[in-house]
Amino acid sequence: MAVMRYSEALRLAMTEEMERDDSVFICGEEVGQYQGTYRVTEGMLSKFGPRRVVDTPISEIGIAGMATGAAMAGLRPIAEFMTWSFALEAMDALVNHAAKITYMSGGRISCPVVFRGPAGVGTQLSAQHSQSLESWFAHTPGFKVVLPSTPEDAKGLLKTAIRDPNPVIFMENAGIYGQRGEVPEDTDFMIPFGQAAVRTEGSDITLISYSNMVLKCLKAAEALEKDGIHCEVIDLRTLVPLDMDTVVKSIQKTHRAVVAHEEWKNVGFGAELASRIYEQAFDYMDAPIERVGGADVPMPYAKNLERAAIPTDLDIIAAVKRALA
Amino acid sequence: MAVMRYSEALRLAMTEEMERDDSVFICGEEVGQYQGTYRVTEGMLSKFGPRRVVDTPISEIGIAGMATGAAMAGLRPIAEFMTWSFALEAMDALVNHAAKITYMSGGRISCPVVFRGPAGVGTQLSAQHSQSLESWFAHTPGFKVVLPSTPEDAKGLLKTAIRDPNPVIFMENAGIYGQRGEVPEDTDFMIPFGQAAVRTEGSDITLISYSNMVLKCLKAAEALEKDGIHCEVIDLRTLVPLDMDTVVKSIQKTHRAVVAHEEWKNVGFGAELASRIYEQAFDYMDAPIERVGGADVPMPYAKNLERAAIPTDLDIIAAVKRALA
Amino acid sequence: MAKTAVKEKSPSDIGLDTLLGHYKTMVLIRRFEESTYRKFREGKMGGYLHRYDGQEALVTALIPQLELPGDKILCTYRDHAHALLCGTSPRAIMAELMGRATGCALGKGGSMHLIDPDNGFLGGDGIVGGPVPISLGVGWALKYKNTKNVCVCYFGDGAMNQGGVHESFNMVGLYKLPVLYILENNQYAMGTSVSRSTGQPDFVKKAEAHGIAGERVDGMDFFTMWDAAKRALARIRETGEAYFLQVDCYRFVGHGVGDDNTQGWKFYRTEGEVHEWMKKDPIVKLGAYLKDAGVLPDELAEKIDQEAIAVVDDAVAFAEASPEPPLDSLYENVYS
Amino acid sequence: MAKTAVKEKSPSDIGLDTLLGHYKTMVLIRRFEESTYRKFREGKMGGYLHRYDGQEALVTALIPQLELPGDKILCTYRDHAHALLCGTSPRAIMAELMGRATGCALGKGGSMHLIDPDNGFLGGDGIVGGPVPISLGVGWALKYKNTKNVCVCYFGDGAMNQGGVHESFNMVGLYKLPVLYILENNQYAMGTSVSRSTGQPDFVKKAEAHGIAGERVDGMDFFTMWDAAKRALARIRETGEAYFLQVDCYRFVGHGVGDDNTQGWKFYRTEGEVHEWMKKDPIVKLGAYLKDAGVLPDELAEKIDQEAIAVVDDAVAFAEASPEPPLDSLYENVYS
Ligand SMILES: Cc1ncc(C[n+]2csc(CCOP(=O)(O)OP(=O)(O)O)c2C)c(N)n1
Ligand SMILES: Cc1ncc(C[n+]2csc(CCOP(=O)(O)OP(=O)(O)O)c2C)c(N)n1
Ligand SMILES: [Mg+2]
Ligand SMILES: [Mg+2]
Repeated sequence: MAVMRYSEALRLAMTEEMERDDSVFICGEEVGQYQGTYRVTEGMLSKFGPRRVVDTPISEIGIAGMATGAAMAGLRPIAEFMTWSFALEAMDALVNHAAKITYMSGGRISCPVVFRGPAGVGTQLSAQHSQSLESWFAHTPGFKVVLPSTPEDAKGLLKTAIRDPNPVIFMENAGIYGQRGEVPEDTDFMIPFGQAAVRTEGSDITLISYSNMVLKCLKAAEALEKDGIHCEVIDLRTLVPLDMDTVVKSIQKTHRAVVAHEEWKNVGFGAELASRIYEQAFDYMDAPIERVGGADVPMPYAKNLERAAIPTDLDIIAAVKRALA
Repeated sequence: MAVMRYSEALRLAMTEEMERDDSVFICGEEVGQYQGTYRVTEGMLSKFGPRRVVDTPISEIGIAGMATGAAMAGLRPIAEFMTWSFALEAMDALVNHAAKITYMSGGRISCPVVFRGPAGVGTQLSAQHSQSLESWFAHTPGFKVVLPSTPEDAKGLLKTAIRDPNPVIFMENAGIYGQRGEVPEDTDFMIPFGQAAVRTEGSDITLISYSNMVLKCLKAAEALEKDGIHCEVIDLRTLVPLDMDTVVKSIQKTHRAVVAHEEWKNVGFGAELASRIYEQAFDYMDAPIERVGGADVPMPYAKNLERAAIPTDLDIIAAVKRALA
Repeated sequence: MAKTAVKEKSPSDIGLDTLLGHYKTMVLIRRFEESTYRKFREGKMGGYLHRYDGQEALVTALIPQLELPGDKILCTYRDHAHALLCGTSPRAIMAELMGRATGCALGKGGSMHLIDPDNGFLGGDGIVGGPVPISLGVGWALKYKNTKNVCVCYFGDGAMNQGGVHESFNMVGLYKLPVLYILENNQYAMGTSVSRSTGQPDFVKKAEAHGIAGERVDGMDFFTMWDAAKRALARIRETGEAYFLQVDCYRFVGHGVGDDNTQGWKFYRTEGEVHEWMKKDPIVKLGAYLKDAGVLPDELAEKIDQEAIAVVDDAVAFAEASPEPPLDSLYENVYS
Repeated sequence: MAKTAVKEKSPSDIGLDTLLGHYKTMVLIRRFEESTYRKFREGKMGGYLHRYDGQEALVTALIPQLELPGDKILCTYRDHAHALLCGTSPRAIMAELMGRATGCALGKGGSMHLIDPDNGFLGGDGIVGGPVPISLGVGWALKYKNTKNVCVCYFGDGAMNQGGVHESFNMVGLYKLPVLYILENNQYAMGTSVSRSTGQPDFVKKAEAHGIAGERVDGMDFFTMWDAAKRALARIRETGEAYFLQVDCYRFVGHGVGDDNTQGWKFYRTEGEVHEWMKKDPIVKLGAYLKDAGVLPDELAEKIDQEAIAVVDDAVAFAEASPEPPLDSLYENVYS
């Protein structure tokens, strides 16, 4: 185990996989000479050279197409979006090509590609840079959708993503790139998709979340513990595949739930989660599931408005109290 | 009242609004000389000329930008996507521009634009042409999202859309373009957004749906009526704004619900609807809400597989029976 | 005299025998397409159906020059001929068009998504411009793996107006990738003529603007197309850099079965225009050349035609006798 | 001698007085940008901050020639100078940068989304290439309404690699719309130089490929820029057709406050290169000319500078004293 930042864990995962397998390469805007917009790929160009660390023009369709086509031709590309908001430019390449080629070909083509990059809000980047599109991707069959919340998961899940034979949507959170944690150094350390992690056990209510929001749930749980409220915090880690077993087992114990994410609440992933919980554990529910999500507005620039638009641990606490009322 | 097809009702709405207001024009692929891919704009070029009925190259970003920019500069464009699947090309223009400019400008710019075109499945168009993206758009604040199910609604809602000062996502369904119905000839006939229609009253269960799926719900309701099961069928008509009052009132009476749509079930609009029903009427629910939706696979080509992927009235009937079991 | 003509017009490396083979292929394509139309109208197929009638030389004078499966092919939804040329069996193609389990994509893709990776054919694509970003990645992979292979990417004149095409051209130009672009300039994108869809109709300039050299070629003439393809491929294999061919041609039928049926094509082109182009039918032209050269007497021409029809009929019979995909395959192949 | 110089180098229609005014504007822009950087580092602003230092002539030698608000302006996130030139008050701009209720977008837009429709300024845009599709629509509307107005659309060299830009160029070329494109070719897109981002670096060819004529201009020289803009605008008003200016220039600072702070710009350019370009500082150059011409003695230069600083200080004071937007405005303006 070594202690490192979330962003360093990502770099370690990519570095290990690139050392292991020559067919892995990374492409994207400013991933090379500039050392990565968020320094995730720092040093990788000088280590691997321009064949394997490829700076691209500002051409998201091109990037997505390059990665998808290369995957169809047998490589294992990692394409970085500078932020996920810019993936809006490439939706056709992603959704109508990467996600479907395997199905359309009757399984004759595999498309082992990882699309990764930061999502996340909180530094006043305003409306156009604050999209977190995981619900769109989770809605689209053909993708796996992964959102790690810790350095350890960042490494373990990214390695699984790179070795997965399918297109993987890998969303990091810029707000936690600097977060430190223990990370296994084993080069075969991988975390399987579809296994949620129970971050804290508790008996009164289940908080279900992913990415950055898990940390806010843990903070809320800590505060609530002092009031004698025992929260079970579940980190989904992957939205597709989704580990409902862990969720349902917890609900059968707690009978109450809060689902939480930073992205817009309306038609967000929380809605799916709540619906599935009711479908699979209706008789256990003692209170309506509370959803916590981002305000349904384009992200405002002003600090105070932005703060009001992003859900916090306090919003989770309030939701828990409503659910227990 | 006149009896006409759904597609004719759309044409009538556009024609009336273009006659009323010179700032309304239509642009899109094959809307003019070719008379519209689905003949929705048939005859309009010769009536209004190339200034107001504009054939475009196959450039969805250009089309979306043209309409958005023209709206920002004071016109009232109607942009047609040949099918909504091709809107994938234009997501940035739609989501990061049209939907946000009003908010980002602090309300100083209005963007009165209608994006319309067919969605819908069932004629073996296979994976890339079978997207129905309403859940994506409903997720994105700044859009209104409209899906008419009858010729009358097609006219009344499209006229409201054209006069609305905001970007409106107007999704037609190719499967019902030929459907006939009574349509008011009054040139000021409009249907306000945010008012669901109760298509059939019933006391046992509420079926909630929109677009083509409403017709399947009505068919299911008719069949179930023979078994003595009285369904209330609600047509949402607009997903944003959403008329939860009508839904909740019905649920308070029936205590059971099926939500249904053709698009992929996973993270579809049905999840949002179910979640909101629980949030607003938890204590009334006697059984889990049943969701009916498209199979979570890219649309297959083969007729039998396609049929299996698209939800039918029989699926609704089965869902009703489960909910009543 | 015939011999002289061969010397004059035919590249020296195509023997008359081989040429006869290419002629057969073109006849097969034509008969295949005609039959798909009939089968569509009989209700044996669904979705869209886009025929290649008139454009046969674009594939027949190029794909045989490739080294498949090392070289790769991408194309549009107008893809039956490409599949045939790559070596996909007519049976597997016809079965795919009828949505059968024996189709080259197990019935899941249909007409727009024929595919056969074992033969280097990475598929048709239902999205206008769609294959071009993919070609960038395929070209990248070919270079990355240090092969001498080429990716050939076909797309339509309408696709030149797709942004993704320009992004990809630029990156292919920047990275110097071994891609041969074939612009199937059949003059129309559905109902929109080239002059109604572009601010500047010289497509070669559009490629050059991104650093991809190119030229304009008459795609109605087999030899011209063959020579251009040959030079282009040699150049790409030598330099490793992309090349662009604007191939002028014409589709004799409607955009798809839709405007074939309804004669909707009359909205955007005249019968006179169609007939003018039909005079340049590449099959008739090559046939006349072979006849002149003394190797295609009428009886042989007739025989070749009958053989083509027999191949197509066999494919149809095979497809019709094939089972639909099993219902439980609905959820298969979403993931690898 | 000075007079001769004026005749030689200055377009006859700019009197020295007016020229002095433009010089003042450029000084104001520079001082404004410097101050935003300080305020950002003080934590008074968030998000990104993109400065225009070095590129002042691109707005100052063009926007005063427009007929605002009938003419329209669109630009990138590097938009403070554009707003100033359109006549947005420095107070409203600074307040927007600080996210205050008195900002030109009520604090909702921030640095990348300055906007002022009353003055014809339709806004900055955070998306690379984003303004170009919008310019197509604005140009369409200007023509549709039968005005003689022009839409001026600024965008960066990096944006030339966005597909939407090409789709829009083609449509603007096809429909012949009154748009003036200003390619702010400051040599870099973040850390990527032009030569590392394009397969073909002559941007004029990229515009011409879509039927938009254009030329290359030295944007470090006020007069060259003025003349080019003047000719271009006259041409557009006369023909109704778009025109393209590739304006070569340089940003003296980092891409954004991020690489300013960290000296991240050293990853992609040398200090030597920056200093070479700084020698061409358009403000210094115009200042020298005016000094030569006898109208800008040192004391006046100093006074102009002090006045600029005073305007900026006033804007800062105003912004700092302004309230944050009310919390309940969070849900306002989602819809009109
Ligand atoms: C992005 C996108 N927009 C629109 C369509 C609908 N469409 C299918 S084919 C076609 C015309 C394409 O013309 P061209 O590229 O010239 O190819 P051709 O059909 O002539 O071979 C259109 C508009 C589509 N499939 N994809
Ligand atoms: C579509 C998109 N991709 C990436 C970015 C991130 N980004 C912001 S500015 C920039 C560089 C743009 O360079 P250029 O167009 O030359 O303009 P400049 O900043 O030099 O004025 C990048 C990559 C973005 N905002 N939008
Ligand atoms: Mg064509
Ligand atoms: Mg630049």
